[in-house]
Amino acid sequence: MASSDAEPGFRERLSKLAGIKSLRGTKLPAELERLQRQLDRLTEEETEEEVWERVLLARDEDRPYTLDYVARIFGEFFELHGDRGRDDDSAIVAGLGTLDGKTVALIGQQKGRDLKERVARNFGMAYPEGYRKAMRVMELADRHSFPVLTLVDTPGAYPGVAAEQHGQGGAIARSQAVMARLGVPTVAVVIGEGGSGGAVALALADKVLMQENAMYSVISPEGCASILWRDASQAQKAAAAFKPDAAHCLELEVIDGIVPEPAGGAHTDHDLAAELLREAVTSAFAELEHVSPDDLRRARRAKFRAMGVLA
Amino acid sequence: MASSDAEPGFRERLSKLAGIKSLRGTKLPAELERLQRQLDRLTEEETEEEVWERVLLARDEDRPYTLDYVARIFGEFFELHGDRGRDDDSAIVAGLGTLDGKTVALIGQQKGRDLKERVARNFGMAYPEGYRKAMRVMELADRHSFPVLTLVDTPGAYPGVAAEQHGQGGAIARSQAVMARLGVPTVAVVIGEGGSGGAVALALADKVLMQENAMYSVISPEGCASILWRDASQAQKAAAAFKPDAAHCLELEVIDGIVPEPAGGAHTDHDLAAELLREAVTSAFAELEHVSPDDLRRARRAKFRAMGVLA
Amino acid sequence: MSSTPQGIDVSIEDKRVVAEQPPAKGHPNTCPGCGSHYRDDELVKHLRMCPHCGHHFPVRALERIAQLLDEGTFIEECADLRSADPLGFFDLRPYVERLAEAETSTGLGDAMVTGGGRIEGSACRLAVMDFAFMGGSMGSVVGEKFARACESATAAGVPLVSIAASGGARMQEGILALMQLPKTVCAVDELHDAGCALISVMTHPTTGGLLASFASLGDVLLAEPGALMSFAGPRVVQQTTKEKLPEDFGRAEQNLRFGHIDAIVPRGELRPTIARLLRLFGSCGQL
Amino acid sequence: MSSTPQGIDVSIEDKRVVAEQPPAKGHPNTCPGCGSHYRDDELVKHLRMCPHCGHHFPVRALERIAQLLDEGTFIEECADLRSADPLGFFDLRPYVERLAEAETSTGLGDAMVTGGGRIEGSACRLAVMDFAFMGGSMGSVVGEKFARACESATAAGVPLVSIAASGGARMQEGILALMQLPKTVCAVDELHDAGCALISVMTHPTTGGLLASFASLGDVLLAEPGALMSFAGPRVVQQTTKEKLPEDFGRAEQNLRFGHIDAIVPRGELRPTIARLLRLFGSCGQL
Ligand SMILES: [Zn+2]
Ligand SMILES: [Zn+2]
Repeated sequence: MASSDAEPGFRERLSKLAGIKSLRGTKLPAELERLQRQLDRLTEEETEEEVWERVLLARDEDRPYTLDYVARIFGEFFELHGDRGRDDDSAIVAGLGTLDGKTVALIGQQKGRDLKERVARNFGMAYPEGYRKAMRVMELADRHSFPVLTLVDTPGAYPGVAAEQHGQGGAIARSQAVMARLGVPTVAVVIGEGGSGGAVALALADKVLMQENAMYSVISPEGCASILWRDASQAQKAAAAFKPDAAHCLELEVIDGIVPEPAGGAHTDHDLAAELLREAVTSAFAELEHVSPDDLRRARRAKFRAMGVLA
Repeated sequence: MASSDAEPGFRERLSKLAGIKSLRGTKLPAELERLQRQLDRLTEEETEEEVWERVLLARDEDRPYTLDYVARIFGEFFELHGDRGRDDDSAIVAGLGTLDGKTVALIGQQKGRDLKERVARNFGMAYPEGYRKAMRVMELADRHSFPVLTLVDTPGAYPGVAAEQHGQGGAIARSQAVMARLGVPTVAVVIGEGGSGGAVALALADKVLMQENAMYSVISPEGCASILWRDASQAQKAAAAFKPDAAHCLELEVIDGIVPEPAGGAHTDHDLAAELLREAVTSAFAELEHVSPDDLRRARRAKFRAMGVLA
Repeated sequence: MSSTPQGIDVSIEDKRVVAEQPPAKGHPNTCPGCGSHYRDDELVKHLRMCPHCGHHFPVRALERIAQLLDEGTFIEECADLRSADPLGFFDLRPYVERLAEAETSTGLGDAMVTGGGRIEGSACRLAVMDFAFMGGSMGSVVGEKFARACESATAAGVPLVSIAASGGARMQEGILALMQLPKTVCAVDELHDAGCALISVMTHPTTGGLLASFASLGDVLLAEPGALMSFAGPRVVQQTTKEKLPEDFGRAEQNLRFGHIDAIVPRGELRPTIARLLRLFGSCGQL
Repeated sequence: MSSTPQGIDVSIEDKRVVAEQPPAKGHPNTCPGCGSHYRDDELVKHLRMCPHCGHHFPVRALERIAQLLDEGTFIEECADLRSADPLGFFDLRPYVERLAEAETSTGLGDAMVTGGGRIEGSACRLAVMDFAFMGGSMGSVVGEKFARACESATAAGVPLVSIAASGGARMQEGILALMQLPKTVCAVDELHDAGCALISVMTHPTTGGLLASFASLGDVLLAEPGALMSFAGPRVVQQTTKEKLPEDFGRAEQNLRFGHIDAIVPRGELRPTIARLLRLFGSCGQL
C-alpha cells in the first residue's frame, strides 16, 4: 500500500540501512537480501493473512525477550533495580553493560518465559513505577554520558486501578519528556509487541528500529476490532487495516530501519537473532557517536516534530 | 560561649546583616537595635533558662506558620499540589506568588492551627511524598527562573513505617541534591522548629536565615536528653549543651542572618512578624539578583563545603 | 450527555466514556446530575454548568474560547489544516467519510482549535480540544496544531493554555496517531526550553494518549470537577482486572488526592485562575 | 554483636540499633545467627561472615579496605584530621574525652577512613566508615573527609566507592553535625558534575543522617544482606507510631523490594561486584 509519495523516502531509507550495514562489514548478507526481497513485496499489496502472520510472530511465546538479548549482546551486565520511590517493577528491566567495549544503559520491557515469571513480570505490562525506574536510569546515563538502548516489547502499559492511581498517563508522558531531553545517543528497538503508549514511553529515540516481525501499533488488533467492528474476532481484519508491521512503519517514516531476523522468525534461532540485533544497534550508535548533546536533542525532536500526514 | 576564632566572622556578619537592612531603608530600627543588644549578650554566657525560653517560643502554638506568612507577604498566591506520583502531603505546602512584584516559588512546612488541621498536616512532619512535591516545584521554579523561598518549621521528617518504606532518607538526600543544583536564587528561613534532616532537606539555600526565636538542631532537646542523659526530662540541660538558637547558629556560621521578631516573639504580632520577614527575605533576594546560575551554584556549594570545625 | 454519536467509536483506551455516564435523558440539555432541563441560551449564560446541581456539561471549543478570552481578542491559527488518510483506513465506513461528516456536524476542521488572545489582559496562546469532533481524538492534525501552538507561544514569548477533552489517539491514523504522543511531548520540551509555560486544563474526559502526552506536562495542571482523567478507561480496567472500581475511579478528585494535579477548578473560576497563572508566569520574551 | 559499647550513645535517629539485635552472646566473635563461635583469624579469613549460617559480622574500616582493594595499593589520605569541640559539649562526660577514648580504642582519628587504591586493577577512591568509632557517627571530620575524597576522585578522574556504617549525625557537634548532610550532598553534586561516579555500599547499620545524605546519592546503591537502612530507627518508629513493625523493617531486603536500592550483595561478592561497576563507569578524566 505504499503511496507514491512515501515511496522515495522509503526506498532511500532502506538502501541507507543496507549501506550502513555493509559499511560495517556485515557477515550476514543473506539475511539482508531476504529482508530486501520482503520489502520489495510491499509495492504489491500485502494480504490480510501475511500481516496477521507477523502479528503472531511478534507474539510468539518462544520469541527472544529483552533478557535473552542482554545475555547475548552485553558484556559485564549489571542490573539496576527500583524507582527510588515505592517499588521495583520487574515488567521493565534496566541495567548497565558493555557493547563493543563501551558502557551502555539498557532499558527494556520483559515478558516472562514461564507462567510464574509471566505473572511476576505482569506479562511485560509496566506500572508507572516501571517507567519511573526507566527515567531514573536514563538520568543516570545522561549524567555519565552513557548511550541508552531501549528494547520495546509490551502489550501496553498495565490498565489497572492501582496503575491509574499511581499516575500511569503522567508517567508515560514524563518518560517521553525525559527521552526528549537526553544529551546522549538513544536507540530504541521494537523486538516484539510495541503496544501503544506503554511502548512509545520508551521509544522517543534518535534511532527507532523494528525487528522484521515485530509490531508497533496504536492499539491491539483485538482492541481495534472490538471498537470499530464491535467484534474482537475481527482482529485479523483490523490488523490489515492499521498495518502494525515493520515495513509499513518504515514506509510511514515512523521508524528508521528494520532489523532482520533469522528465516522463520527470531524464535527459531536466538543466537542469530541476537547477532543481527547487535549489528543493527552498534551501527545505529556508530552513526550517533560524535554528535553533540545539543545536536542530538535538536535532530531527535525535529524527527518526531515531522511525524504525521496532513491533507 | 563564642570562641575567639568564631568571633570576628560573627561580628562581621551581624554588621553585614544590619548593613543590608539599613541600605534597604528599614522602617524598623527599633527591632534591629533590640536584636543587636541580644546578640551582644552572647559574649556573656547565656543561661540554660534563656536558651530554653527560646525553644518554647520556637514551638509556641500561636506562632505564625508558613501559610500565615504567605497570606501576608505574597501577592497572587497559587498553591501547587501533589508529588505527581502517589500523594499530596499537606505537611509541606508549595506554590507560586509575587514578592515585590516578582514571581517566587514558595515551599514550606506547615503545622496545623487547630487539632483537626494538625492531624491533617501531620504536625508539620512530612512523608517522602512531601519532599518529592518540594523537589518537583523546585524544578518548576528552575525551569522558569523563579527564585525559591523555603520556610522551615518542622519537628522533623515523620518517623513512621510507611515513611521509611517510601524512602524517607533518600527523599531528604535528594531534596538537598536538587537544591544544590538549582540555578535560581534560594533563600531559606527557619521560622519555628528546624528539626534535623527533615528541616535541612529544604534549607540548602544561598541564604539561610533564622527568625530570632527559631531553633535549628540536629536532634530535639528531648531526644538528645533521652540518649545522652538517659532521661528525657533533662531536655533543658540538653538544649543548653547543643545550643539550637539563632544566635549560636550565626556564631557557628551555619546561617547567614537573623530575622528580628516583634518584642515578646512572633506570636504576639503576626503582621509585624510578617513585615520583618518580608524585609529580610527581599533583602536577601536583592543580594542574589544579578548573580549567574553557575555562580549561584558555586557559591552555594562552597558555603556548605566550608561548614564544620576541625581541630 | 454527549451530542456526538460517533464519539464512542474513536476513543481508544477509554472507548466507553459515554456509557459510563448515567444514561442521557434524551436531550443533551437535560442535566444528568439532577434531571433539570435548560434552553441552550440558559446553559451558555451559565458557562454550561447546571445552575441547580453544578453539573459541568461539555463545552465546545469555540464556546470555551469565548468563556475564557477577553472579548474580541481571539485570532485563530492554522484553521486550514485537514487530516489525510495515510492508511486508506476503512472499518465499517471509510475514515474520509467520518472526517467529512465530523467537519459538517461540528463546523471544525479537526478536534483542536488553536490561536492567540488575551485573558484579563494577559497575552497567551490557546490549544482547545473539541470532543464533538470524533471524540476529541488526536491524529496528525491535532498533533500538528498543538506543535504549532507551542511554536507560536515561543515566538511571542507567552504561555500556552491547553484545554483537553479527548478519548485518546485516533486509531484510524494507526501508528501515526501514536506518534502524536512523542511529537507533542517534544513540542512541550521545546516550549519549556524557551522559558514559556504550559498551563494544562483537563476537562471531561481526558484519557488515553492525551493524558500520556502533552496534557500531563503542564507546569500547572488544573482539572474541572468530575473530569475523568485516566490512561485506560474504566471499562478496559474493569475487564482486565475484574475488580470493582472505586466510585471516583479516574476522576479529577481522585487525581488530586493521589498527587497528579494541582487543583480542581470549577468552570466559573477558570478564567480568573488562568489569568492569575498568566500573570505569575508572565511573558518570557518579546510580546 | 557490636564491639563498641559507646556506640549506643551517639547514633541519633537510630539510637538502639544494638538493642534491636538478638542480645550479644557474651563475645563479639559468637554468631548471633546460629551461636557458633570463631577465632578472630577464622572470621578474618571468611570476610567476617559466619561459615555456618552466613551472618555478616561488622567489619572495621581497615579490614574492609583489605577485603576490597588489590593488595598493597591503598594510600590513605587525610589521616591527620581530628574533631574540634566547637560547642564545648558536655553530657555525662566531655566530648573531648569521648573522642580521645575512641581514638585509643580504635586506633583511628575519626569514624571514616579515606584514600585511594585499586580493585581488580581499576583505580578508585574509597570512603569507609568505622562503626567502632563512636557508632560511625558523622561530625565535621567525617564530612570533611568525605568531601575531600570526592575532590580527590574528581582530580584523579576515578569513581568514589563509599562504604557506610553509621548510626547518624554526631550530636556532640550540634548543628554543625547536621550541616555535614548538605556539605556531603554538595560534594556529591560536584563529583557528578565532574562526570565521576559514586558507588555507595550500605552495611549494617546505615541510618539517620548518612542515609539522608551522601549514602543515598550513589549512582549505584548496594547493600549487604540484612543491613538496617532507615532514616528513623526501629525504636523511634515504634514509640511514635505504636505500630508493630514488620519483621524486616528497614532492612536491605525491604529496601530492595520498595525500590530504594539496586542490589543486595553478599560480602563474598562485593569485591568482584564493585570491580565490575568500576569497569562500567570507567575513568572520567586523567588517572
Ligand atoms: Zn443539574
Ligand atoms: Zn552463624
